[in-house]
Amino acid sequence: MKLKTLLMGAAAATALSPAMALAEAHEGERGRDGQLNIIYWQAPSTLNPFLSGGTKEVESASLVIEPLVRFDENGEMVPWLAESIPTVENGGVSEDLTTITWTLKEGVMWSDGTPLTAEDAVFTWEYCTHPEGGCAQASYFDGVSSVEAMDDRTIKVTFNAPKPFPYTAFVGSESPIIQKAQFADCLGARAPECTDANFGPIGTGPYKVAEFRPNDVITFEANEMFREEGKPAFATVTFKGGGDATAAMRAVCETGEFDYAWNLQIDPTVRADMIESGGMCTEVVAFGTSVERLHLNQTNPSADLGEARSTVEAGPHPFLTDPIVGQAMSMAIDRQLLVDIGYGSGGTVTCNVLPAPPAYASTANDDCKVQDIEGAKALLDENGIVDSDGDGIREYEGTPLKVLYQTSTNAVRQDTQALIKQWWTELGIEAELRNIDASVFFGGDPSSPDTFQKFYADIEMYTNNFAGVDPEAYMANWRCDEIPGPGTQWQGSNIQRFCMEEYDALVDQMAQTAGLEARAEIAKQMNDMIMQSYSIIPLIHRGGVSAHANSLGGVRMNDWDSEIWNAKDWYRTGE
Amino acid sequence: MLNYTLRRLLISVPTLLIISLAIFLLLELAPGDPMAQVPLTVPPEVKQKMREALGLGEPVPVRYWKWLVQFFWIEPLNMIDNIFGTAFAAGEQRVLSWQTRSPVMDLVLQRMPQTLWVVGMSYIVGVAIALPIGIYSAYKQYSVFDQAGTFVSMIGYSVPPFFSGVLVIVIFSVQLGWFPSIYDTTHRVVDWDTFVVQLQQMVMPVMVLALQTTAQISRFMRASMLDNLNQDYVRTARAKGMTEQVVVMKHVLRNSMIPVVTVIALGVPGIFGGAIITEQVFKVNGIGQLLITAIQANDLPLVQTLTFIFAVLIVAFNLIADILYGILDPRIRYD
Amino acid sequence: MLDATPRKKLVEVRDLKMHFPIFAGILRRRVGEVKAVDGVTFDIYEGETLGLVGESGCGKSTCGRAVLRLYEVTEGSITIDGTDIADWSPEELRKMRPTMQMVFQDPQASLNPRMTVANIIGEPLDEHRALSKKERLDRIYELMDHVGLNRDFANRYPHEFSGGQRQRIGIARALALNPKFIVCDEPIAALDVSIQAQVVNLLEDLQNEFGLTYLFISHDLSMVRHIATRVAVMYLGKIAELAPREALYDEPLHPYTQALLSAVPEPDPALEAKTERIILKGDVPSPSNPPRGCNFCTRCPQVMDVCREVDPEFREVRPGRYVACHLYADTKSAAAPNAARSTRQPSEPLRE
Amino acid sequence: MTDRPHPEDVPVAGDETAPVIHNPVGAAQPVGRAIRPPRSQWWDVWDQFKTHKGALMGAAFFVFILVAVAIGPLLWTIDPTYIDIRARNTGPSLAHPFGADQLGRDMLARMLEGGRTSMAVGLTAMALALGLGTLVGVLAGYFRSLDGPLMRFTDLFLALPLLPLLLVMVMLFRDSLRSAIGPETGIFLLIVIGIGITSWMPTARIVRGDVLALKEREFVLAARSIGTPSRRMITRHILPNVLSPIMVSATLGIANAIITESALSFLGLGFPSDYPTWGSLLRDGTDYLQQHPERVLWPGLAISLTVLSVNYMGDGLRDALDPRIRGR
Amino acid sequence: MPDGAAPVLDVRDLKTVFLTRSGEVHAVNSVSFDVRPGELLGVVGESGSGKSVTMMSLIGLLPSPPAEVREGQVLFGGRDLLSVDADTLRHIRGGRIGFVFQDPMTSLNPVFNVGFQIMEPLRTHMGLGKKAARDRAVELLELVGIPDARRRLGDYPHQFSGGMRQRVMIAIALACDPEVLIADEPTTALDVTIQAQILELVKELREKLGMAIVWITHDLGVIAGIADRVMVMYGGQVVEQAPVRELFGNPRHPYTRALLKTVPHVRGERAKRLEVIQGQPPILGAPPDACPFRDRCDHAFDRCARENPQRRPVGHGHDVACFWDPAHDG
Repeated sequence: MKLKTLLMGAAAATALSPAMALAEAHEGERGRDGQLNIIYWQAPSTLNPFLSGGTKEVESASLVIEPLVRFDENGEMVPWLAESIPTVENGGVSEDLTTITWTLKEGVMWSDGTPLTAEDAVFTWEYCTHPEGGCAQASYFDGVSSVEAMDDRTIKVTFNAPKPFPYTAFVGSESPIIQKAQFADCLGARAPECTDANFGPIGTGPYKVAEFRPNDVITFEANEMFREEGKPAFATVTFKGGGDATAAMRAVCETGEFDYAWNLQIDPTVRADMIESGGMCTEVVAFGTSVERLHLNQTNPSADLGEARSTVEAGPHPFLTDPIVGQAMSMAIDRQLLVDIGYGSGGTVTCNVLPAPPAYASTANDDCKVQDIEGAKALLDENGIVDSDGDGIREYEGTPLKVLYQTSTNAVRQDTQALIKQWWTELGIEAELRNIDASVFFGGDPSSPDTFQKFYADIEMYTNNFAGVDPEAYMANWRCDEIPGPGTQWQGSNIQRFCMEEYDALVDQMAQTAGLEARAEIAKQMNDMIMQSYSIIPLIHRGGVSAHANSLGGVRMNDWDSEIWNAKDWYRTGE
Repeated sequence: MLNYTLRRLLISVPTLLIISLAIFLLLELAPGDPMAQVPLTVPPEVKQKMREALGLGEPVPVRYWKWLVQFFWIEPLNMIDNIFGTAFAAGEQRVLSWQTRSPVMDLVLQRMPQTLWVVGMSYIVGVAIALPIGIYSAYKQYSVFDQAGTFVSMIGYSVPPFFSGVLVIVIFSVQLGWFPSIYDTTHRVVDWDTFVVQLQQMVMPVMVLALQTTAQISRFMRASMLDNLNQDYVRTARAKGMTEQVVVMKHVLRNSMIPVVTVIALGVPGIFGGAIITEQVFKVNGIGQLLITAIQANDLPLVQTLTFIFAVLIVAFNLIADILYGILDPRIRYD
Repeated sequence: MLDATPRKKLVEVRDLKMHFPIFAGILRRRVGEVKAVDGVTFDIYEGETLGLVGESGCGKSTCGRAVLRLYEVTEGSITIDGTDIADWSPEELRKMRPTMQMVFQDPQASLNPRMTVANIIGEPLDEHRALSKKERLDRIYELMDHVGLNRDFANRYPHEFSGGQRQRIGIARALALNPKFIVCDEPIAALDVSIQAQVVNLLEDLQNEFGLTYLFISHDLSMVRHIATRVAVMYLGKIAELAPREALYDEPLHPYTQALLSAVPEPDPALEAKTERIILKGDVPSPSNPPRGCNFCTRCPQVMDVCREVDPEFREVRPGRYVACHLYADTKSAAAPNAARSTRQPSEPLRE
Repeated sequence: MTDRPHPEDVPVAGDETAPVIHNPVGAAQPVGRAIRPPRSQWWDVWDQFKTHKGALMGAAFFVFILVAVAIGPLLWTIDPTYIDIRARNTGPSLAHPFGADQLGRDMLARMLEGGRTSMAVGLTAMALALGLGTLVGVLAGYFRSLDGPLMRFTDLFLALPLLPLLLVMVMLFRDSLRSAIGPETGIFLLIVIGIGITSWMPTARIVRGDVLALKEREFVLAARSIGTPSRRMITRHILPNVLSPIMVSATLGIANAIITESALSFLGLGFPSDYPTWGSLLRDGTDYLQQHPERVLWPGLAISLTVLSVNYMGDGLRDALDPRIRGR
Repeated sequence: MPDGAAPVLDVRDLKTVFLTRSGEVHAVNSVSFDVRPGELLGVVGESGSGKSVTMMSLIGLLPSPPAEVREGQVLFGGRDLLSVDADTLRHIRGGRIGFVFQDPMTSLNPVFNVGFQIMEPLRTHMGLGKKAARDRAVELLELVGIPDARRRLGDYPHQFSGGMRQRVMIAIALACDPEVLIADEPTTALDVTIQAQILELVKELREKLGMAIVWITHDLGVIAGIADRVMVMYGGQVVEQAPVRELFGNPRHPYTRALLKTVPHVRGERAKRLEVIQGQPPILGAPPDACPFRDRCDHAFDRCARENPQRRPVGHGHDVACFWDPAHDG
């Protein structure tokens, strides 16, 4: 729909100042609306997003420190600390796509009263790319060979290769600019020791930190130095963490103690009920690129293979490499029901691993949106995958279709597992369910057999997404050389061990292509290629669900950036 | 008595060392990874570096020794520095939480007020309710009051707090709107109104927790009273013509309190660790909640330090209980 | 007075000591000991009853148990039936157990409340005799008959019985293995007056029937007078006086024995009115910290300076009469020339 | 003999059936009367237990629950994992007497299944804790040389913060055990062992105390004077006599284990959500407290009533086993 | 002692029952006796004979339930103690009737010092101030022969030996100058030498203070030494009552006679074989309608099983509850 505006429209966005976007915004004195209460049921452990990449840390920090550009609720770029968005057209991006030059807005002050300069951006780059620093957001500086301060307000980022999509460094809430003066002594290994700075970064944002209690509560107060007149509307913000999603929602929707609750991943019926019975809150949803999907192991995970299991050396999976099996499994799933039960308004059915931004979303696979168990049965029957020994389980060339289906421990995932298991049972495929604690599953410990990378199972389910709006790096995940294995300490993002030369070629092609439309075309092609291999079965396009009190105005739910990205514009309505 | 105390103190040193080693080794086996919370988009090399930055590269004995030095030497020095403004511990590496990268002791101190307010108060309330119930139940054994008391205390013991907690929230916060459902840890009591607010937000967690304390202590008090009510000295006191009040509230109570006081003392460490669930339910982000988040985040230094602090508290209160016993009971001679 | 044919000594106890250590201080060092039994020497002849009397805490029960090697003795020798068992290991002692048995003070406490009478009486048989079920039961019935228990009660539990009956069960158990020597540790102290006589008579009957030898421990001087052949008086871990019954009761030598006997009230107002009481002052000192010299010196009405310095030797001052008291030093022992001063053997017991 | 007017002493002997009154010793006995079969003391305990109404009701309920979870699934044959999606979130009905959960799984079937797990956890964890506690207690109490080390060991365990430790243990070993022994037995073993080895200490202390007291009892001395070796001394004289505190501990142990398991489930560290236990059913249900109160009602009632019944049983047992109270 | 003086304590037809699970136990059955000022009444009986229960019933010291005083009158100072209100009874107890119990170890409260325990009745009943009470306590301790009395007021019971503790108990009982002192087996738990000390003390105190004493014991020897008059109890009732010399010299009841024969002596003639009373004392499930001793009695005849003999005077202040007359068959 907004194919054109997606990136090209960046220029247009410059004209659209945030203040104008909220033309109806309540004007007035800074701090006039008193107190704002936000509840995140997972509490932030630090306010330095470079030290912990968790959503809760990044979003809480987004009230204080800011990037050059943010994405708005449509995934469009909005200049934030930058005056405008550099493009090839306006000369901000060099023709050879290797440099991008940013200009800071004029008169931006840190909350301590010192001016924001290009040096701060340069320092931020040094800070996050320091080899001993363990910066959680280092990927935003991938390919950046240098960041220079041309003058006080001009920042030049140079890439070591042409970068068709150069809006990574200093873009989005995960890559904000920190103050050099504050963090100068915190480079590298010393980064974690600067507790005061990490817990109370000085920022340019609408609020400054009054008190930070790790894993508990943060108190913010309005930043007197904030560049926009009359903002923020609230004098103080309490950012409470802890508890559970239901309780958080209850506090906003039923008792009215809080104004904003984040990530309400609870039973949709309960959610609907609370909204209705309390009548105090509004649910807000935003979709990004998160897709809950099944990965079908393309290698043989049999425990008999010992060390070699689930590696390329183990050879192909006995039956999951046949797209027919995958297709039948996919057809048997009622995605809409999964949405209804686990996600409600926070999810939609999808048949793509790359569901958004809309420009990149393929429509070639939409058949999967409707469950068709009979069709799936027929498909298997046609291909001779039948139950030959009468035990209710089909055999594939003599191998019974029994799968070990694992995921992380999470109530919704277990419900999904149970449902899918039942459908597959109907189909004649037996599934053994297994769930692993998230910290282990996603922990990446090379010695643990239960990480999602090791994939000692036939099928695993989790959500993945990509930050920002450009899918290049995301789609590159499924290159052959990204297959995890002992050689790479099980690092690698091609979890289902999909390998296709044509696909790798498309990845390379995309890295060379600058035209956004062409890029979108390639991305869709890659998406379809994976979909048709049925090595990934996408289930649900997941969105963020939050709720805000009806008395809170100005909320624009956003999944491309921090969801409280525009907290500066929030205000108390008359209600 | 002094000898005895010294001896117990001496014994507790190896006990604590063994406990700390046990906890350390146990955590060493942890399959989890502190990087679990880091998003999938972070490349593995970076994760590896982050891991090393946490000190995970060094061998186990070295880390254990480091932790011991940090806990037993540097942290106390820091405490002194904080109080007297000295700088003994300046520049020394303190025990750092992996998750927040801040000194673990700071976190603990930050969580202490909530825990003490809510959980400590619930203990006091619980004990204060339990003692009269226990005394009266024993005095009127098998009466209606006794039976009812038994029933209520059994209920208190039987209903898990995560059930009763949510129930009271739904009733008192959602339906009636009397009390807040989320505890505000930043609330400061400065005047009467803020005190009332503090009371309001404490009522529910305190009552839910106190119910359990009451259940246990009142049963104990009752049993202890019953034991003593049958003693010969009670008959003597009656034979002396003492009023029932003096007999029960002075002669019997004083004797019955001896075991009860020690049980109460032994229950104190539980305040810090045992309220994990209640803290979770009411969002009283205290020590218990700190521990559970640390466990979930694989924050081993924090988990280790917290469990060890619990162990120290338990050992300390065991000692206190023993000493109290000696003080309360003139018959006890420790030597 | 002396019998021509020396009777066989069944038990010889020499210089028996039972000290229980006291630990104290920060490091739980041994700081002293409770000298429960502190150098006790006596013999028991076959078929006789040696009464061992004394007040509570004087060590008489400990002494009785030590003789049966229920404790590890600190020092001294215990010869029973010709063998010294003082240093034997539990396994070796096990073989010896059938010879020596014990009857306990509290008939309630000495019976396992969870066992039936038959099993209690049968336990020694289970341990030491390989009997068939029938033989075992027959033996149990036989024993029950001996002690006057109704066979019907074989399957009942101890709590269903009265004190006197329980003591009979205990006696039956002690008899099960046909022992030669039985230590009776205050067997009547916990019984009612009217029952005491039943039990004492039973013990006497059994002695006559089976030729048993008793060490009869009691604080009841009148009952000891009734049952014992010879009597030893203990005070604070030591034997103060040992003498044939008649001699001891007629003419007690040791000041403690004198005081003790005079303190016993008589159920006869006329006699009572005539009795001259020796009232001892104060209490018995603690056995962990006995006084220097004679251990009775703190309460003795006839105390001399030497008593506070020197521990009197336990020696034969008249034929068959042994006293540990400075009052009977040299002069008096010289008055009994036929007593060999070198020997510490008590002489023949007196039989009626 | 002493004359204590203590009321407790009087009635014990007042038992009509006791031979004390009707069969004075020494009197000639009629020969050939049938010998009465042993009337074990446990009958007396039962007699006393019966008079405690709460205990009796508790025992009845406990047996009911045991029977229900044991044979219930045979009668109520709906598969607890079967998803009847049309019935999702329905209240009690004929098809689903306890209602159905958010996936339409039958709550009654899940309650029965969950009860099996919870009761199994309770019983086995209790048995483990009791076994360990009794072993340590008896050894420490009986063998003087072991007393010091074993009691230090017990103190050490007592000084460990239990719930935190249990959480850490579950977190640490859950997945390795699951993969080693299988998802269900693995976690079951872990939780049972976890609860077992963190709750044996009170039993050990009580048992040790009782054994020490028993050792001073004359019947132990009597057995020694017979030459009974230690092994039989323990099995014949010590163990049967420490049974009462052990049984009281047992009831409390069951209650404790059920509560602990549910707490672990609540914190998400117990059985995974695809494996129902009362604790996890309750945890899952709390979200639906307002919409579908029956979701919490059933598991909440089941846990509370079971623990309550077990507690009352313990209370009754304590009274029944106390010889001072028995007969009152 | 003057025979004619009005009794200070007069008990009539006292009946006490214990309610137990297995039915009623009739512990005290129609017991009547009196004590005159300055008199020492010895009460002898075996365990379960009801002697302690009788004394406890008098002043409401039995826990109820299970005990229940069914019938009778206890006349003391012109009032019936069984019908006065609780407060009055309480003031009489400890104030005018002192009690000494058997086990000095458990009868003193272990957590209060003896000073406190002695001063307590002084302050309650006599309204003494702290100072006065303390002085009086010192006086009392000196009276019962505890050396260094003032210092020892601060000591706890466990710091005293058994004999000393019993002296403290006596001091407590004597604190308010009672008219009657009831001593329940006060020397049973003590060693003979200590018992002798206590007996000596009681004799002294009696002379000095002149109160009436009821002395419960099972030891006939102790009674012979100190009592003026003796009452023998069996099966919850009084079977014989007489002045001490009369009773020992001329026992009328078969039970008393057997009891005297069954105990050995430490002086005088040594019996070859002890006399035995066969059987066990009874425990009564119902009010006795026959002689409770009949099963063990050598002289029992038909009437004993049909009728419970009532006490009848036989001269010399002697009465006995028995149908059998020793004069008839020697």
